[in-house]
Amino acid sequence: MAWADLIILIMVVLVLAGAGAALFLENLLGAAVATALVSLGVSVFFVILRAPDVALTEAAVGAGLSGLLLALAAKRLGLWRIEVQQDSEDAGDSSC
Amino acid sequence: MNALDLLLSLSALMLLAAFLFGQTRVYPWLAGILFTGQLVLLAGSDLPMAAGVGLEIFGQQVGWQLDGFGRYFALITIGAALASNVYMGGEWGERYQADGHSLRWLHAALAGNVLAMLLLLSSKDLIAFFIGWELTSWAGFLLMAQGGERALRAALRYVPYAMGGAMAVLGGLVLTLSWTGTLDLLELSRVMSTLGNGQLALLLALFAIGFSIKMGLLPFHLWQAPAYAEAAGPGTAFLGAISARMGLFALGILLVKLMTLSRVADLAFIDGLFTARDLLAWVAALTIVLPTFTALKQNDARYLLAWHGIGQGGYMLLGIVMGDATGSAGGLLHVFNYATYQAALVLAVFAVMHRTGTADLNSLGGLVTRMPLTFLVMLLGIIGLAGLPPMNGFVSKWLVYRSLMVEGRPLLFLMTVIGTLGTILSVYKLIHNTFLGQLRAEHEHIREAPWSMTVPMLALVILAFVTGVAPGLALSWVAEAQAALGLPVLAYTLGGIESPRGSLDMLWIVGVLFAGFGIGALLFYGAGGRSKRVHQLDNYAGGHFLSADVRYHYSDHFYAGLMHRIGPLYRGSFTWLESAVASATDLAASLMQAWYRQAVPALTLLVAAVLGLGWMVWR
Amino acid sequence: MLTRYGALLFAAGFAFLLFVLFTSQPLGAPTMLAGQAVLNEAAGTVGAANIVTAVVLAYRGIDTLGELSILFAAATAVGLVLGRSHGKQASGEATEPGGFILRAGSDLLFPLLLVVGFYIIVHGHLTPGGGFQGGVVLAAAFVLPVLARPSETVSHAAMAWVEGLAGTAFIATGLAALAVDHAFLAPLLGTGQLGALLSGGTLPLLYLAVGLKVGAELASLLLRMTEEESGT
Amino acid sequence: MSEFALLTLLIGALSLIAIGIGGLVLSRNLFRIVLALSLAEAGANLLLVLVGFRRDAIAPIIEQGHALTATMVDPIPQAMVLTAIVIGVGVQALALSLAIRAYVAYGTLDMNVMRSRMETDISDAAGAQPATSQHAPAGGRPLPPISAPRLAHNKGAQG
Amino acid sequence: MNPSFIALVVALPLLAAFLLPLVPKVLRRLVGPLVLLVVAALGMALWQASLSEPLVLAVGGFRPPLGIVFYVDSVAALFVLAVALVTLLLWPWGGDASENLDRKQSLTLVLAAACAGLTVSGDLFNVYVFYELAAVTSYGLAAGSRTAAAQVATFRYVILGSLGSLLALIGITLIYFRSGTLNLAHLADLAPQTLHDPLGLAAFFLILLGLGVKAELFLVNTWAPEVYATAEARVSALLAGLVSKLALLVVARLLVLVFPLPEAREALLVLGMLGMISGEFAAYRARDIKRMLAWSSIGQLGAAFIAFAIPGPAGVAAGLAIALHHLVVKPALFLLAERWGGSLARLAGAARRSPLGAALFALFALSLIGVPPLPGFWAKYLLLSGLAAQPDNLYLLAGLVVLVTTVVEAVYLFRVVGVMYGREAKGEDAGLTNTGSANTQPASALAGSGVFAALLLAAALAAPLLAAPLGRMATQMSDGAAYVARVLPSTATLSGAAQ
Repeated sequence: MAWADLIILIMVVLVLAGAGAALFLENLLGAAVATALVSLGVSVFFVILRAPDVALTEAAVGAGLSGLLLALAAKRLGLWRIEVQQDSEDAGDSSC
Repeated sequence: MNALDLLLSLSALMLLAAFLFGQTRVYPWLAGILFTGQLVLLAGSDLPMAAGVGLEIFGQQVGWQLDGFGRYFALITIGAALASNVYMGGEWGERYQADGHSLRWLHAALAGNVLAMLLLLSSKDLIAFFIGWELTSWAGFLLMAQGGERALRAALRYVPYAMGGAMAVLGGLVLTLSWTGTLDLLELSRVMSTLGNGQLALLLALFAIGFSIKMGLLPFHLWQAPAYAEAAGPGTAFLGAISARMGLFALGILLVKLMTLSRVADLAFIDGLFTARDLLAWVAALTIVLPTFTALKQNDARYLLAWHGIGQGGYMLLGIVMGDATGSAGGLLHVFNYATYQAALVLAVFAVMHRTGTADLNSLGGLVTRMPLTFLVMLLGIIGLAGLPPMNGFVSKWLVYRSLMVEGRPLLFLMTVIGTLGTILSVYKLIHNTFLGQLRAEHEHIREAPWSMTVPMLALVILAFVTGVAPGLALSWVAEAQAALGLPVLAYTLGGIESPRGSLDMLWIVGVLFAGFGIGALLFYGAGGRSKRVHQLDNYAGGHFLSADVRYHYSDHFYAGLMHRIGPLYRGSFTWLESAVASATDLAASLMQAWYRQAVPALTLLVAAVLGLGWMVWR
Repeated sequence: MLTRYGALLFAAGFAFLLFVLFTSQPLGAPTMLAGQAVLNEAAGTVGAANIVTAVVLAYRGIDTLGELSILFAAATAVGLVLGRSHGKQASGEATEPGGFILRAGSDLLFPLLLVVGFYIIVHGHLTPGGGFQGGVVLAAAFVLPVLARPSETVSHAAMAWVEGLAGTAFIATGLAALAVDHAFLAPLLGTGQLGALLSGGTLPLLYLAVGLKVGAELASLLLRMTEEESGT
Repeated sequence: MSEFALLTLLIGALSLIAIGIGGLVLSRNLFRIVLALSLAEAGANLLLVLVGFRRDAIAPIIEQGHALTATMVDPIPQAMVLTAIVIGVGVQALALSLAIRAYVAYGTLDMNVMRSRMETDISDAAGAQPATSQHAPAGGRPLPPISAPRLAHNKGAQG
Repeated sequence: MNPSFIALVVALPLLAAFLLPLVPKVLRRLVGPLVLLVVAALGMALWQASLSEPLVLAVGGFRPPLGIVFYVDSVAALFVLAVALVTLLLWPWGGDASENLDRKQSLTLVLAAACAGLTVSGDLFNVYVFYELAAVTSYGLAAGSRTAAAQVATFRYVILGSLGSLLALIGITLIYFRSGTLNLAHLADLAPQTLHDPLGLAAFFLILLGLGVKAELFLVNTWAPEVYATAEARVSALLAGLVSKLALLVVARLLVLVFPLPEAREALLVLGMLGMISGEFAAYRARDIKRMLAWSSIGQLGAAFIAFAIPGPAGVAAGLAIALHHLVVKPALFLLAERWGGSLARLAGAARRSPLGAALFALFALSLIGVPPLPGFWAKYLLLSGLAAQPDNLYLLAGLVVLVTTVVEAVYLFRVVGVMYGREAKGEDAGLTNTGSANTQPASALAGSGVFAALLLAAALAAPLLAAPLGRMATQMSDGAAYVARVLPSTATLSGAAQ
């Protein structure tokens, strides 16, 4: 197995782990960050696949912009405060 | 422009006129003239009457042509409409409008019905036929739905039946097109009987279900009585007289002209023990018996007559299914005869309703002294309905009986006799509870019905009497219809039929009847008999002497003894069936709603994708 | 619970089925019927060194127009959803400004981002990057100051003008081709020297329009998100 | 690039799709649903680029000095992915804004609770209570924060 | 006619939408309708021109398999016309704050462009883009009523729709993976060798599910009742009337051109049947009129799917007839329901307060269930005769389903008619029924549905005249070989493109 293959394998595992984290992290803001990281990882794959344009776009749009959007939305949703977020998870209590 | 074009245009014109000024006093006169004109035109034209216009649509020719069979029904249709129109145009209509109903819509519905039926009767191909069929259904719905909340509800109950029937017919139509490649009736009459037994049986089932729903054959009869009974007065008369007969017309075309009865008799069940023709005959016979005995139970005069309407349809179909000259003539003649006295009876009941405000047989009685003409109409009408001489109902029923005997169907004959028995019992209930017995206090000041009511009623019973005495008048139309349909033609005379196996001459019979009355009267008066006039309120009943201030009329629990015997036989199975279907639909609907309210639609999408992909990959 | 495992099972099954389908023919050796033809011709007919750009703006230009419209529609829809029903601007936002680093950083970054953004856009036909990527950078350039100092607002009207005019410019370029009797969105102005900044005909213009449009739409999207709504 | 690496990437892309769709189906939190959707989209994009990949080829950019005839990967899927990414972010923004509004109105991010509240609102609009019908829809009225008993009541009504 | 003008039907509404906020306030309300009128005129002209021969526009002037192709046959032209007219009739004229009205008008214009694009596009991925465009605009419009319920419903719609698009994209990926091209004509040409296998069918199924979300295909249509019940009536009308038809049209094109396979037809047939059953039965128990109409539209679209599953021109003709009929009737019904939104009980006596509205409702109901001379009957006739002509028993079963569900449809529609013409509620309910003007129709909605009714009646009268063009359109659309020949005059040049 070549080194390149091993690196790709590890990256794939990492990206999938990130995707899992995005779904299972209690902290939704953290989940949003994980999603952005997954995008970043995917953009690395794009570079590997000889698609620099796509990689750039994925990094800028998928990781950067969409991460920003998610973060802003999370702020509006009151998810920056973890204790509130936990409340809303199980009782839907709002303190907005 | 030839005669059929003119006829249809007149009809359409009338519909337009009814919409525009149906509420005015002029309209009934205009409509009366136009209806009469149509009658004359129809009776005087040469057959077949072909329409000048025809369409081609989606590769199918759509055209109209009226032959003898259609003309026979068309005559009855327009006659019934004329009578209803006169009735509607008088005092009845004024009252109807004063009650807040729209006379304009009623007139429009009547005109629409006539137009739709003419289109149906003159259809030359199955598409034109289906157009006419649906228009008739919905025009009928319009007529049924008017006259208040109960009428509307009864009409809504008709919708699933009508639609079910229509869809069965449509299904049959497209299968016919697919199997024979044509929809032209003439063409089909050559081709259809050559289809295989399986295909023919399916077509027969689809068409026959569709047609028998309209006709109210068992087990599709439940809608008819309430829908017809609750409609506005003249509407009830018109609907009862002719509307349901469109089903008979269609069945006639299907069974005799297209499929031919002999082919229908080929379709056998259970190792040839029982053919489709037998099945139809038995359905017809059961339709005679069961609804007639349901009519016996009714306490509303309108419902009683409406249930009879269903039962009488059985005689007509039975006659046609017999297929011989006598039987089919009897069945067809019964259409006309029944229309005359049924319309008269319904109009009479509504005349009573007009004056008393009720058709409840338990709260009427003794009206003979107040409404003698109406009484006369009803008396003659029920004689006709019961099938007794000298009215015309006797002739048609006699023809059917005779055919059943000659063709060797004693069991069916027995059924018809039982049906007639039930008819006699129930019509006696009708006239007794309405007109006989003692007048109720609240009806003390009732007057005779206005002329706009009595004239059409009397005209109808006179017609019924005249064609009873001289059935040949009507039989000429019947013979023409038979010829057009391809049935053996009855050899008729003015007084009845002539045949080596037993003739019928109503002129003689009526003569003997009246001579009998005369001789009886002579004997009575010659022997010094004297009649004594008894006041209506002179109570003497079953040995009880009641004082004159107690009004006494036996109407509750009529036929209590009989009902005690046959009461348990009324099981309401059909009602049960109907509500079972409704519940099943409801259940299915709830299930489907639950499906649409599911929590995670994405899951469904995922499951669908996986299953679909799996299917595509590993099929 | 059953649903949970069932759903996981189905998701895995979906992936497995797709795996079966995608391994039915070798990866890494695409059929490329249209793709190879584009590779062969793009340099000659479009004149863009970046063939992806040639595809995005020339061969599949109408896709890009649709994509811009999607962004436009999304921004409009977000405005419709989040916007105030009476059209009045919220006054005196109570949010405190961001920290010093953010403020100082945004001041520094603004011109830098602006330059980088435009650079990416105008070199889109030569190197990786282009209108979308540059547009995102531009959007970031305009949004960061607002994040740093919530009291600052970017004029919605100005944004609307940029949006509208950039979109119009794209369509107008397409219509210009129509006017000179070419097909809609056909490249004009010749191909130029392959690899030069001023090459590829109208492509840089189109990308500029795309960049501005994307930047404006995304900025307005982001700004909508930052605007707190008072008294809902 | 080796066969193994390509297969790894394929499995990665498909797993990303599966994880995304699975998360989308199983999550009840609106925000998490949006995240899951963007994961699945990233997987689909990767898949599309993977399909256009050609072994031993260069990126589809003609660099000065290189021969024009060099083997390049397929540019069309890349163009498609560019489009798809931007579409994805537009949809994401829209979904987020809807989630924000729904959260403001109903005070929860739980899809099941929201759904039952929505059903109630629809039936209200359908005439159960005239006061909350067309003229004063639920979105316009200030809703009290949902307390636990109210929630239980809602659940009961739903079940 | 110069085929270049085809591009205008997409470009003009988009241009207008982009520029709308920049137009001076005085003229702003006129821009949209004017542009739509122009598009309608273009559609008319295109229809005239394309009846004899379809028009092809290679966008950007690149030869077909490389660039994107716009293909206008008479069906596409007719749908362009329909898009413009229906959008015009359902145009948001007012009733909102100025800013939001601008947005709604912009979105409506973009929706019109997207729909026009869907009809004319001859490229698989381009179809996807226009489909997404239509999706995003319809999300925006659906959320436009700004109630919380609408926002939740729309969110669910967005999620389902995006997941559907994702599946469609995967399907397109599969197709590209196998065939290396996106042009529909090219795909049609290559399909017998490359795509008529499990992989192709799987791709078709994924695309079917994806596009089916908008076309209210069974399994992915659960959004419809929620969204239609909460969105503004004219938006529901647009979605149910217009957008669903265009998604359907795209599916039909794919089916005819690329996947004329019995398996694909079967899938369509089965899903169509289930859609009809589920939709009509669910509507049977609906208690409010908007959701009833939503479910009924699901049922109707199921019928259209069944129709397109019939092979040959007969199926296309039936499908077009059903789709066009529904395109006229359903928006009109939603318009009528605009003020009748609410429980059916509240409609009691509506016929007295709004006689014209009630009469129109009855007319549309009659046409919907296919009462003869009305056009609905001819659509149903074409559908059923097409089904009956097929030897496969599954088609006969579908015919049976159509017949049975029509009965159900008649029952619930006429239940409503009965309520409207029935007595007004008395006693306690009286207060409920007489709240304000809840039962009177606004003039614009009435006028809109009046126009639709006029169209319907005109079609009823002119049915014999319409039959011939419909047949020609169906023949044109169902002729895949002609499509290929028209778009790719010489396939020889392509072999050079292949490696």
